[in-house]
Amino acid sequence: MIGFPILTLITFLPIVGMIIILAMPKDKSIWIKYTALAATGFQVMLAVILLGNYDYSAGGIFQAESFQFIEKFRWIEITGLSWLGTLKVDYFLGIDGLSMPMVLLTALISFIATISSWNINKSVKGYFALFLLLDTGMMGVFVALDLFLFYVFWELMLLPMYFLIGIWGGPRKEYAAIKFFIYTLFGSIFILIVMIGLYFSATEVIAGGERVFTFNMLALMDQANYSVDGILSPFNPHNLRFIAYIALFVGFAIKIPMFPFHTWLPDAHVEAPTPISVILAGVLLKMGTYGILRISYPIFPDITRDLMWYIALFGMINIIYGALVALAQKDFKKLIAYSSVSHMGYVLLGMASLSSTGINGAIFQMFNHGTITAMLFLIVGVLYDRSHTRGLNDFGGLATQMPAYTGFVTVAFFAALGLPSLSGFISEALVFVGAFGVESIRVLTIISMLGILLGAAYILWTLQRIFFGKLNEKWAQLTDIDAREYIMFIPLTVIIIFLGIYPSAMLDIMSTSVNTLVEFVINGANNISISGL
Amino acid sequence: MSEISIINISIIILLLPLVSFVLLIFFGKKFPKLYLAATGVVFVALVLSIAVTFGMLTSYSGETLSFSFTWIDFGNVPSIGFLSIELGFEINNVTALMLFVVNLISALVHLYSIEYMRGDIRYTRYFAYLGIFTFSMLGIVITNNLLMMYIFWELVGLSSYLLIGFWFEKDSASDAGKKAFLVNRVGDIGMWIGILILFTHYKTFTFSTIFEQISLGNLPFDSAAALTTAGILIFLGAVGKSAQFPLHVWLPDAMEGPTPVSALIHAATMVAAGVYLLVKIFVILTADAMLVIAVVGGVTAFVAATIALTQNDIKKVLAYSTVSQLGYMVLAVGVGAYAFAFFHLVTHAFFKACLFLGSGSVIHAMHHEQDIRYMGGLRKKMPLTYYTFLISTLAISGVPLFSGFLSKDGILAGTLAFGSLTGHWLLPIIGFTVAAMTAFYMFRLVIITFHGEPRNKEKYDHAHESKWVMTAPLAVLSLLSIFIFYTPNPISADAGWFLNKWISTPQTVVPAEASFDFMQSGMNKHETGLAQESGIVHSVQYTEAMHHAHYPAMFLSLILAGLGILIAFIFYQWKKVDLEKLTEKLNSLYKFSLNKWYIDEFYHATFISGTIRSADALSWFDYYIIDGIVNASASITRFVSRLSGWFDTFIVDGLVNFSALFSGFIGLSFRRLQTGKVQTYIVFVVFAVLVLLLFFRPF
Amino acid sequence: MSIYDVIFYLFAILTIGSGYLVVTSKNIVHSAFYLLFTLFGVAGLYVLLAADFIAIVQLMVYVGGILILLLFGVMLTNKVTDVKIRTGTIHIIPAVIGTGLLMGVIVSMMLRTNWKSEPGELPFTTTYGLGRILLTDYVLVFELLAMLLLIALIGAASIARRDNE
Amino acid sequence: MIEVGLNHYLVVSSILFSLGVYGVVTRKNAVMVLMGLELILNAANINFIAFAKYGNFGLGGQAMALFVIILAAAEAAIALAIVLNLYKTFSNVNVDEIDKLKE
Repeated sequence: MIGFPILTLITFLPIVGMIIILAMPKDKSIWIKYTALAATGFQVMLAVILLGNYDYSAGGIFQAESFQFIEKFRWIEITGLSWLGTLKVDYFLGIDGLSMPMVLLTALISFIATISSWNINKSVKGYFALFLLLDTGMMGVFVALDLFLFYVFWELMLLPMYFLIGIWGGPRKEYAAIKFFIYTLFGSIFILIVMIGLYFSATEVIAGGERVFTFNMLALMDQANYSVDGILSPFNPHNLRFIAYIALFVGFAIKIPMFPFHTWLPDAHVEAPTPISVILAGVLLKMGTYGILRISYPIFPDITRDLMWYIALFGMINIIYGALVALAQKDFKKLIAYSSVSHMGYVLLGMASLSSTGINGAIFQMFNHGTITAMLFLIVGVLYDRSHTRGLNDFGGLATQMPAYTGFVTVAFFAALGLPSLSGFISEALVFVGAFGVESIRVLTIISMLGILLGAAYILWTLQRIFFGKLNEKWAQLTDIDAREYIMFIPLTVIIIFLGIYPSAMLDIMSTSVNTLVEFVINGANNISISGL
Repeated sequence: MSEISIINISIIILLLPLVSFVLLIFFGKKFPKLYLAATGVVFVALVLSIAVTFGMLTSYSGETLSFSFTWIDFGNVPSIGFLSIELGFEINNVTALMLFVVNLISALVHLYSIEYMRGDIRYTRYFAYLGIFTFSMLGIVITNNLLMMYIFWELVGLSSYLLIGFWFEKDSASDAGKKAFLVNRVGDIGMWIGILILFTHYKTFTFSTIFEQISLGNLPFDSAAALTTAGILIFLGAVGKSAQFPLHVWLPDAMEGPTPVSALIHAATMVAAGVYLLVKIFVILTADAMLVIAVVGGVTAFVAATIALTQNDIKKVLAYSTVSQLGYMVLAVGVGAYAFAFFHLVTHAFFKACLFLGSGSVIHAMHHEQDIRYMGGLRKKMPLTYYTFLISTLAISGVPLFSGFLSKDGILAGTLAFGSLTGHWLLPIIGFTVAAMTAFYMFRLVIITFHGEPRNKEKYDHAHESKWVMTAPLAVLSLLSIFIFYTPNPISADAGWFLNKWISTPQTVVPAEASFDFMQSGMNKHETGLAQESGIVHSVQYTEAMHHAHYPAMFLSLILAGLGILIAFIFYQWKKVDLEKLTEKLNSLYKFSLNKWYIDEFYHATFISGTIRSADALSWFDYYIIDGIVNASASITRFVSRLSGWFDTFIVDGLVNFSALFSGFIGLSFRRLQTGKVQTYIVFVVFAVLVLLLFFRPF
Repeated sequence: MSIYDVIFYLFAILTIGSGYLVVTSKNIVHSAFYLLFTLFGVAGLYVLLAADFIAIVQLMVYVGGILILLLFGVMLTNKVTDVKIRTGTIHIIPAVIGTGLLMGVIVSMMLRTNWKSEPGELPFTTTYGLGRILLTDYVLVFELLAMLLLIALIGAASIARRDNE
Repeated sequence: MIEVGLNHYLVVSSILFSLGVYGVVTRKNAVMVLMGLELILNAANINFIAFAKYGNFGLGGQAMALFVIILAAAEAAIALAIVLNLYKTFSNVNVDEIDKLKE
């Protein structure tokens, strides 16, 4: 193990960067950029160190002892609150196979997005300060193991996002920012309600032997900790677990975004500046599915099993619906936004399978979607920077004008449509393998496979409309990508290809945890149904 | 050669074209001469594959050498146990032969392309794509599992997309590439579902394990219907790749690609993949699945042949003839003539590659003129091209002494045997009809292109024989269309080494109740395994039926082919019949054929516009309904908040303001007291003191 | 009714009657003169209360000092040529009610209170006694008042002279 | 008729006080206001002296009366100075018109 609190460091390093940036004079924009780059770069280094010290055989999920890099301190403790007893919140960080890929993804995408932010010129200081704050929020969500802490980070990332879209965005930025903010906040409220409900339903033994209410996720997963009269306790015959699950799910589904809660996404993406789109698609969307896997699944195993079919249904709708709507788009960025909807549908479908292959596929898809869609948004950004338009029909024949760019686009596009040997295929394939193996959702899975075809249709059509055909004379001056853009594209391309050929590099990280999770959920669901409730 | 070295060399063969691809993609711009290296690399691969094939056929004939490794390890999966995904390679006779065919044609196409593509702006890029195409196809050939099959399957789709759309400046080319990829994907989805059915049950993708399980009676989901479904669904992949009806529409459009690419796609790589897949999974095909396959193959052969009759583009004719021939191969698999399906695949690969390259030579000479109505008389200008083209045409038409006769004859005999065994007589009838049509339209092509008088004098005058790099491949390929390479007996291949020694039909593993009776050898399962290893032909009953059918089939096909050739000569060489009148008489049929049965139009009107329309509708739905609801709820919230704002302003705040106003009023009235006059204050003081006194009553 | 009582009533009537005229007379000069009588009456009451020294001081300071000062004030603030040295009144009604009530309340209060009354022996002449306590018990107050007088003197002079600036 | 005692003096002083207040309140002229004040002070003095006589407090009450007189003298001096100043500023000494305090 590592001798220093690496998770705290990796989470709060951006905040340190932010403070340094805030202390800098406004006009030294280049130094501000380098500071941000250093902060995110160190974050990547720390993530690599994490990976180097990661124990592939540790399961995590519900066993505190098999979480890694644990940091646990009492954060808030107020005793003697009459009937409340002791209010305590832990600063509890740790990672397992569910969060490790997300931590890697967050570090990577933040770094790439920083590079992509290089041509931000409007109040640079504010931008990078908010950007780094956002980074901390995202990282925190993935490493927090205390529900309260999780929620704090979850909300923490909202605010900078709001400003980043609302200030540095496109023409309708205010609308998009407010829509994003209110929509997500709307979801957060559900999460908060369930969180409080859980808090009052379960207790945990603390050092003095006293049982106190707890926000500790791991304690909440253990059914033995629930009191009989807790409203969300499985032992309470009048429990509200079903409603709570739905509420929690809606809270997370908005972030995914799941049909029909997805409409904030196209607006936010279209208006957000390129790096923010990258962050949004690359990391933020994953929080929803991560939250479901981390919180909904192990805490409510019974309801999860009961609602499997519906989750798969929504996954299917996301896939097909997102792809069809993407097919009709005329704006490049909107198309990719809807393709995100479609791709996140695979995650839902994989999760719904409640099988190791499916959930492995889902998490892998989360990672791959992060890298691929990030790259797609970078691609749009590169084109938009040069041409100041995103209309798909405004282009044509760029392949001859920008060959290197076209090469990267081709890789990203084919990864997005799930071409084998690129990472997107493996995850989609695993999702299908997992989901097909479950009899109840097999039909839904088969319908979902149409998504492969539709995905290919809109992507190839886009490729054709922008890059093929005669070169539009208007764009004869467009230059091919420069060194900075190469730096953004190359790591992502390498990762996409590498994981397509050697997926075990990522799957090995998560498979133990996924197996643990699946076993835990299935056993938990069985236990609850055995106890007759 | 040892087993290990055969496997290792095969893997090297697989990787060599990939190396060429990577080199050309990354360094092609800097070193424009690198295409020579690519060609060299492919020739090395060819030499190696000859070595492998030779080693295999001499030392390990009938055996299957395999090598596998764990690709993904899921660990101890709940309710399943330890689960991992294994990938690997396997080499047997079929694989080895296929390796050779693919490499040979790829190498020849490379060589040919050096001249054909000279001067293209993306010259090195073209060779890179050829590399990845070869790589993908070789991957399909040497894999030992369905997942890798699917992976390379899709990669072939990618390569075909890149090569068909190579001249992407032309909209028709990029459209064709897109169409090829999408139509293939339709088939791929079916194939993927089929693979998933098998994987879900057997938890493995490896062919041999799955076959073994089935032969032990362990059927997917314990039902023969599921096995049939799986077989048909996997076949759907072949329908896409091998351009079977109704997914054949991409192939004629794929002629937009450079002609050598057409040769590669239509002869050795892409379309062969489908048939190769069927050959691979032949043993698990149930009776129902086989019937479906046979019918699809027959329909394809017929439809394509009718279309080919009237096409005027030299490449389109060849394209439809390819589709038609692929229909034959699929039909052969469907009727159980496994060996002849593969045999035809190989012979077809050579003569069709030769035809395409020959047509490329013509097109090159005619400065990219493809319409045969402007050609004619090229025989004198391009003798070598003409003779090689003629040899291949004779082969495809089923004229004795040439390879096509041997393989096609076998297939027709197979259909006859199938008809006699099962009563499905329509299949042989279709087979023979198509044979006649093939002979007719191929000779029509030859006569119009090479014989007679030049119709376009100017182009004719500029035409010239191609350089040796282009004609050498033609020579090699036409040479391989001669019977002697396959069998010493020019009228029957049965005794030849190809069928007798190299290719043996494996015993089906499908349980008896789900399979055709004639597919069962009568031996029990265990013995079947042994029989397979010793290379015994799968079914005595079927072999006998084939034997009986052989001579009738041969004579019938000879007569029909001769008839077809004769009619072609009557129509086009001697011009004994007024074609225009005939066309007018059969106008609707002619139009139907010329317009390819209106299948494209049908797809456009239904699936494509349906999808686009539903996409538009859903987009509208998304924007106005879903987002509308969101915005409406926002508006409602705003309305409510405005209402409450109104309430707040006028009622709540009104109260506050009222109290303020009231106190203001009071204040105003009291303000009058604030006169600033000391005496007034004193009056108040007096009253105040009075009040205080009266209140406290200190007295 | 003893002679003492008669004298008391005489002085009381003098004091109150002229006091009433002071506050009601429209002519300031008349008021000043009525004030003279009031002060005189009060001095008489002092005598009756065995405060001979105070009575003398009353006459000297008030009549000789303050009253003259007030008359100077009247003269200086009303132009001599302007015969109208009458003064207006305000708040007649509230003042009548207020002061009437106040008077009633205070009088009734005075009368109802049970004063601890035990007349003690006072020296025949108080001058000696006053002098003693002024320089013993009340010396601080005495000194302070001296200071105050001085300050008032200077202050009054300074305020009155401000016009020069 | 009862013998003249403390109460009689107190009643006289009360009436005098009330008259003083009345004067202070009603008269416009500042000098007249001062006269009212003098009446009030005298009323107070009567009380002091009366209690000195009837309360057996020695000469303290008389001393206090003496101080009041001194204060009255000082006050009169200052007040007249102010009145003079007022007159110079406003050209009259009518208290009701001098309402700068209002602002």
